[in-house]
Parts: sequence; C-alpha cells; structure tokens
Amino acid sequence: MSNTIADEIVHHVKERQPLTIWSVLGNEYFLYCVSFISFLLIWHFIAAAGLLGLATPEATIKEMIRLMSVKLAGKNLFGHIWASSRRILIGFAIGAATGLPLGLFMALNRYVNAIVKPVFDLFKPMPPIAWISISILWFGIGEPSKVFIIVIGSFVPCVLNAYAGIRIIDPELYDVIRVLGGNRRQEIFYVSFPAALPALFAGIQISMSVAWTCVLAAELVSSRSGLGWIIIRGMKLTKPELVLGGMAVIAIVAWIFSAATSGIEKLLCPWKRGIKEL
Amino acid sequence: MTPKIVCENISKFFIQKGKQRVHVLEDISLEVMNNEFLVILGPGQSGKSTLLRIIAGLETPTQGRVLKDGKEITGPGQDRGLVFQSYMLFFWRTVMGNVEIGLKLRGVEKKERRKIAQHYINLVGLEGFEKHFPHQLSGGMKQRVGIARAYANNPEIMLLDEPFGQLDAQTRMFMEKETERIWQTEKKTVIFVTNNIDEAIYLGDRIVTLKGKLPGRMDAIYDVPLPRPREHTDLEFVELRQMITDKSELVL
Amino acid sequence: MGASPDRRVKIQVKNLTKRFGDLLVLNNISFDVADGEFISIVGPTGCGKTTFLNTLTKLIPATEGSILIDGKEADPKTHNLAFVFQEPTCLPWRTVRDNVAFGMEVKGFPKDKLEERLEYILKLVGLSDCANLYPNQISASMVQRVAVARAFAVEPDLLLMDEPYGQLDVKLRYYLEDELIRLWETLKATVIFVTHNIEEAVYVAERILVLSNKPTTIKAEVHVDLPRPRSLVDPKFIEIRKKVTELIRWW
Amino acid sequence: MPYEEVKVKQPIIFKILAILSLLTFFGVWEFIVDAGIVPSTMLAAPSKVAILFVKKLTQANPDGATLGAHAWMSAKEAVTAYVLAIIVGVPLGLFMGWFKVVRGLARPIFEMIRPIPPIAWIPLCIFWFGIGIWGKVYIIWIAGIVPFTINSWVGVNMTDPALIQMARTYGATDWQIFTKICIPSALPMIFGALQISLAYCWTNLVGAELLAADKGLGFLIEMGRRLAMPEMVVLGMVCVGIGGALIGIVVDVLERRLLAGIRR
Repeated sequence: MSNTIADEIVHHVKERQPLTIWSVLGNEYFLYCVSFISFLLIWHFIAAAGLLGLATPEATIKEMIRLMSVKLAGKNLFGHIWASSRRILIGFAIGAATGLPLGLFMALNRYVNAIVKPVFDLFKPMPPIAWISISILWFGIGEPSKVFIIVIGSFVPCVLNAYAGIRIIDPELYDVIRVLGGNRRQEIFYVSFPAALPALFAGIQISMSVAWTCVLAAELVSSRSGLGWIIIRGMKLTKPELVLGGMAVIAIVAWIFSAATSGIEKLLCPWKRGIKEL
Repeated sequence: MTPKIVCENISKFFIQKGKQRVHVLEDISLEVMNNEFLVILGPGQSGKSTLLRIIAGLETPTQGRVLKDGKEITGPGQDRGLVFQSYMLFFWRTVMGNVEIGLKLRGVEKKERRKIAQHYINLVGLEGFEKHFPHQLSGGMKQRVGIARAYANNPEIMLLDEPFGQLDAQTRMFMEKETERIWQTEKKTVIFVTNNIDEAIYLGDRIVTLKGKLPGRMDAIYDVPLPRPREHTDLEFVELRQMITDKSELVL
Repeated sequence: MGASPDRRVKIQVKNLTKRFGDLLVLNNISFDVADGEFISIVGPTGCGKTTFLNTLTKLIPATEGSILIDGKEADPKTHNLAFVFQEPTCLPWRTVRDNVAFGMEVKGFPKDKLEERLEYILKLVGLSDCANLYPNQISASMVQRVAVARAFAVEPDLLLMDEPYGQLDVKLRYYLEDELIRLWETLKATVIFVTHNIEEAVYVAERILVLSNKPTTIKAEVHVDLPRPRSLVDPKFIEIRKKVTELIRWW
Repeated sequence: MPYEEVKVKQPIIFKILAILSLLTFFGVWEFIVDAGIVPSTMLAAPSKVAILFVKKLTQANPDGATLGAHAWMSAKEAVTAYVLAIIVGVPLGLFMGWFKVVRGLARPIFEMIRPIPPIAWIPLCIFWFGIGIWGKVYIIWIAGIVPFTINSWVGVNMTDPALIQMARTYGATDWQIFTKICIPSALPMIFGALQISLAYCWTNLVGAELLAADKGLGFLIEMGRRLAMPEMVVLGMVCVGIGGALIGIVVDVLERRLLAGIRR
C-alpha cells in the first residue's frame, strides 16, 4: 500500500517537456542567469558612466583579490573575515546558551514565566543596536563591547522562539505520554524538547542575521578590524570598490553562516529532511 | 460476570475561552464487559471523544465517576491504551521509536523492548517500515503505528477515538478488517468511538448511540448478534443499519 | 462502452491514455456519456483515480486520446465544466452567496442573469437563509452543499464530483444524496460521480463504470435500472452492490 | 442550552509575582547606582533618567533638539520607509509567488541583496543622500521590505492547491486565479509580516541614526555617549523601546482589525 497521490505528483514532475524556444525562455534557471548577468551589466554601465559613485564589478573583484594578499591595518581579507566571524561566534554562543534555556524554562514553568516575562518585555522592544553606546561606556571600544551587543541581539530571538516552540506543541502529544503511563519529566524530555527543536533552529537563524547587523553596526561605530571596518575605511578613503567589495563579502559570509545552520539542523532533525521547504 | 468498566452518571462541563461554560456530556451510565468490543456511535459534536478521554483518565468528569475493576479511575495509566483520531505520532521518531516509547518510559531494557515492539509492528503489518518516519507513511499506515504503539504497552483496555476518520472508504474497510483480526489475535476489552454506522456494526459486540448536539446524552444500546467475520452487504447487516439510522436524528 | 442508444451522446472519451515517463497510468480508456446521464465511477484505492479526473478536466494534458463535448474538443475556457472536490473548496473570504456566484463570475455571466440564477439556485438548495454567512460559520456538510450549488449554477456541460460526501455521517449522506438527485433531475445536468463507496455509487447512478488497478482501464460497466427513490435494503439493490464489490475487492 | 457565560478567576499569585519582579528590577537598578556599586559614569539611576526626561521635554540642549523633535524625526523616517516597504514589497512578493518569469528575474537579485545587513548600506547612502532623511529611509526600507516580499511570496505559494484547481476547472485565467484566489488567501501571511518588518525597521533606524544623523532617537543615544552622559544614553534607549512598543501596538490593533475584516 503506497501513497498513490504522492506517487502521481512525483511522476508529474518527472514528465519530460519537449525542448522549444519558449520552454528555454520560460525556464526558471535560464531566467536566473538572465537576471544575474543583466544585474552585473547594469551595475557595470552605471559605474563606468561615473554615476552613483559606484565602482565597476571588475574593479571590486580585483580589489578583493588584492586584499587577500595585501594587509590592511595588519590583516588581510581573511583576517578581517575572521575578526567579524569570531565576534559573532562568541557573542552568539553566549546569547543562545542563555536565551534558549531561559525561553524553554519560561514556557514550561508558570512561576518562572511570571517572574521573568515582565522584565524581558521591558527589553524586548529595544533594538540591540541601541545598546551600542552604553556598551562602549561599559566595556570601552575593545572586543568585549562588540561581543556584548551580539549577545544582546541573539538573546532575544532565542528566548522568543524557544518559548513559542514549546507553546505551539499540540497538547494531545503530551496526552500520548500520559496515557502510556509517563510522568511530567518524561513529557518534557520525550515531547517538549524534540518537538520544539525546529523552532529553536528558526530562532538560531534569526539570531544569526541579527548578529550580523549588530557586528556591522559595532564595527562601523568603532573598531580597527572586521568587515564593517573595511566598508567604513572605503568610505573615508573614497574607494567605492572597497565599500562594495566589503558588502559583497559580508553577503557571502552571512550566507555561509545561515547555510551551515540549516545543515546542522538537517543533521539533528532527520525527520525534517523529507519535508519540502521553500 | 462483573463488568470491566463502569461509568456512573457522568456529566462534563468545559470552560471555553476562560468564560464560556459548555455542557458536553449529561448523565452517561454504561458498563463494559471483559473482552467486549463496545462501540460508541454518535454524530460529530456529541461529546463521544470526551467520554473516551474521561475513561482514559485525561479528563475528570464534573459529576459521576468511572470504575475499573471496581476501583475509581483518577488519572491516565498504563492499563488503558488510547489511539488518537489524528494519529498523534511523534514525528521526530521512527516507526520503531514510536512503537517502543511506552516500554521505554517504563524502563524496559533495549533488547527486550525492541523484541516486543517488533512483534506488534509485525502484527499490524508494518514489517520493513521500522526505520521510516511518520511523514513517509500513508494515513492508514500511520494509524497502524498508533495501534501498535498502544498495543505494545500491553494495556488491559484499548480505547480507540475515531481512528479511521481520516481514511477513504476502502482503506477504512480494510483497516476495520485488520482491527478485527488484531482483536481476535490478542483479545482485549475495546471501546471504539466512531461516527460511522457501518464501522460500528462491522466491529461491535454492542453499540451505544449518543444523541447529536451538545450535551451528549445516551440514546440507545443495540446488541449486534451477527456472526463474525461480517459482510457489509449481508441483508441482516443492512437491516440493522437501517433500523439504527431511522431512529437517529438528522443534524444538518 | 456506450450509453443507451435512444439518448443523445454528450461526452465522448476516446482512447484516453496517460503516461508519466515510462509509467503507464491510464490505458486506453474509452466511454460515452449521454446528455443528462448520471454516471458513477468506482475503483480500488490507488487505481489512478486522481490522474483520471485531472486528465478528464484538462488539468493535466493527456498523452494520447481525446475528450469531446458535443463533438468538440473539451476546454475549460469554452465549455462549462464544474468540479466538486472531496476536500472543501469554499473561498473562506467570501460569503456563501459570493461563493456560489464564483463559478458564474469566472464564466462571465451577464450581471442580471447571474443575480437571477444565483437567487434561484440558493433557493433550490435551501441556502437562502445562510447566504450572508462565511464558510467558517457553517457546518462541513453545508460547505459541501455550497460547492454543489456553485457547480450547478454555471449550467455545466459536465459536472464532475470527486467523492463529495466521503467524510460525512450516514444519515447526512443519504440526505445530501437525495438532494443531489433532486437537483440533477430539476436542472438536467450530465454528472460523473467518483466515489470509493460502492453503496453510494449504486444509490445515485444510472450506470457504474468500474476501474481496474494501474494501469487503469474500464474493467466493467454495470447498469442500475432500479426505480427511484431507491431502497438500501431492496434485495436487487444489495445484489448490484455485491456484484460491484466483488469487481473491485482488493482487501 | 449547553453554553453559558461564567467568570473564571486567574490565580492572583502570578500577577503579584509579575509586579514584584518589576519592582525588584527597578529597585536593584536604583540601588546599585546610588550605592556606587556601578560608577555613575557608566550607568544612570532610573530617577536621574526621569529627571532628564522631564528636562528634555522642553530643552534642546546639549544635543540640539528637544526630545519631541528627536522622536518626531525618528517616527517620520520609520513610517515613511515602512509604507514604502509595503508598497514595493507586497506586490513584488505576490508577483514572484505567482508568475514564473517575475520570480526567475527577481529572485537572484533579491537573494543577493538579502544577506547584506541593511546597516552595510550606510556608506553608500551617505554618499548618495548625505545625512538627511532619505539616506536613513533607504536603509530602513531595505530592512523592512524583506519580510513583506517573503511573506507575500510564501502566502501565494501556500494557497490551497484545491482552490486553484477548482478555479481552473471553471476555466479561470491565470490572472483571475491570481486576483481572486491567490491574493486573498495570501493576506493573512502578509499581515503577519507587519510586525516582523516593523521590528527590522526599528532596529535599523537606530543603527542608521547612530552613524549618520543630526537628529533622532539614535542620535540622542550617540550624543549621550560622546558627552559622557549615561542618563541621556539610557533615556534614548528607553524612548526607542517605548516608541517601538507603541508602534507595535498600533500595528497589532490594525492587523486584528484587518484580519477580522476578511475572516469575520
């Protein structure tokens, strides 16, 4: 007995279309290429015409390749990437390590919730970037102040998602454990934690992207290394290829971080592998 | 013979949205014999699932009480196994992981637990699917896992809450046949809730009907004297069904 | 397989074949439907029923063969096809009235005709009282009746129903089946009714087509010439029911 | 009748705990600053913040504008960018969800720009727009548009395929299906983006103002740091928090109204 409807859908996808001009023009991947190439071309012509103060894509790539070997403020490009990444990793680790358990506790225990939630709600609407100035007052302009911002930034989404992850669990799943003779502790270990795992990862993804915003903001305000600093440096030296290159590198590294998180999620949640996502 | 389960004048009120009191069940009294297959038949919204959850110990009745072997039921326990309408499988566990969960909760050691679980996986006909995750199974297969999970915990009483409500007519008939086969293989007291009259007559030793619309009230009790295995197209089957249908009310 | 010779043929399905790659799903299906006929289609679970319906309504193209309505190739844009699905397909943001009107809107009925027919259909199906309610305010059976009303409203050349009453309880199903027969008799539509429930098929249809397992063909054709209203305990009824059951039994 | 209205009391202990928790929080804060455990150059006591708040309502010094002027500036930027994000993001997402060609052309660019934190645009914005309002509006817009586009897109994608099939069998055109089926069923998802987008906007607003502004709440915070006035930093943070919460409430009410409108 197989799921026949699913079978049919799979076969439908496999169905071969005859190759015509229209099917190529309408193909999504073909359009992706068109889009990508025209994006680069338009960028090139705007820059070459001297409009908007942009550097051409070629100049940007050349500059980035140059930076791989030439040191800027004592670090080559990889050094700066690592400087930003290290801040994120440390700050994020602390934020998640405190935020996730706190969110779980709040969702599982009404007393913890009643005590923590009012104070947490005070801080929730305050954007993490607003903490930059006070962070510098507290920790100076060194590493700790930047890490602190990232801790704050990743803490809030972690708490919120851990909390929501537990709250959206179908209460009947707990009934399964109760009917089988399990106790409250077993309900938590066998249902709450595994069922909330996908939501935890969603929180981690959001935290990651917030962390990137935070690290950039912190580096833009005050630092001597990192990708944010490269951008600011480019602005101060009026070298647009440095600004654009910095932005491109940030996009790539941030994308790698998010892809890595998805990879870990797939590894830890094998049951999600077969479920289609956008 | 003393009854296995006795419901004494059960009434149930729910509080909805923190301010609405809903009367779900009124004055339900019934007895279930040992190894009997009892079907509770009622239309949607007649409180039949609530009655089953009260017997399972997941809800407490507002009035009245439920006795098992003469002792009052105060909470859920391993002696009663429940099969849910919406399967309620642990989507993060494989078929094996789902079936063995009850034994795991009781600390049965791994080898023993696997052996028992495997036995029930085979019994429901899912051999070869042990490593599949629930989302890879069809509806009928999911509910087989649900049944195996309840059986593996070796309860005295099986409670099934509209287990085949989401299946198509033919798969449903097939699953009814399977249910009968499993019940014949390992006899247990079964309370089976459904809104499908064919299913009720096909499976039940006795049928208790509830009246539609809340609060649910007892309507009638029918004996089903037909020999097993039964056929949906037998004249006696159809006539009994006609009789029960004629006596029930239409809820549009 | 032909319809009765004294009736005009409305739909002709000729050598309908569907392949997905190397997999043959529909194997050379041919049948005719007379104007105003009520046909049931039954088949074992997993018999490619979904593909069959989707091909019939042109949701997916057939590999070979053709479907002719009044001698012309069927096309949802020119012909009035209507489909009542198994799952409820009411638009939750429209009232019952606007849901029933949806099909006619898409078909571009002129405004006055639309209004007039809308009132007529609502009254005929007995939905006038809840015409201004939203789908989430009415019961599941009512939602399905709205879908049926919407389908009849467009004066369909062909009305396809895919197990519309599958999950309803028995008493309700009898009621809705009787209502469907009444609508069909009043509005004279050509209906193809697909179901898993053999009793239901025998109860509503003039003719039953039995599908085989994959690759799907028409395995048998059963005429149901019982007078209406039909009785479920009539020995003749039970005999036909048994016959069809044997034809598709797989359990 | 099975339904009747009753009143059920929530256990009062949770309310007491909540109030106690807040009191303790402010008490400890006041105490550690007053007792000198934390130097007053690093943190200001709540009382001092309150005094400055009253003062800043009317005085423009030392940072050049009254509190009201700062808040008005921030609100103006945020709302402009937010509205622009809706106007551009929602149609973009809807079209990307339904029309393959639009998706094919827009998706690569969208995916390339999405991972860049909006803050990273600041140098370009300063070059393009100077430190006036439009540079900040651009950054906030970039931040706010992403949730609207994604949610509209997902909303269209999540349209019940049965509804689309139903419309197809009636012979509806692609455009009819898009307008009559896809857009209404995507609406709840789009409303879901209202809050998310707002949070992004507000975060990036502060970032933009910290770095390139002469007025606004972010600027107030940054001035507090430069002038070594922790009470001004905290005041700015509190105002940003309150502002965010207030707009959040407004959007929440709006969202409920609109959702109730389609759902009844």
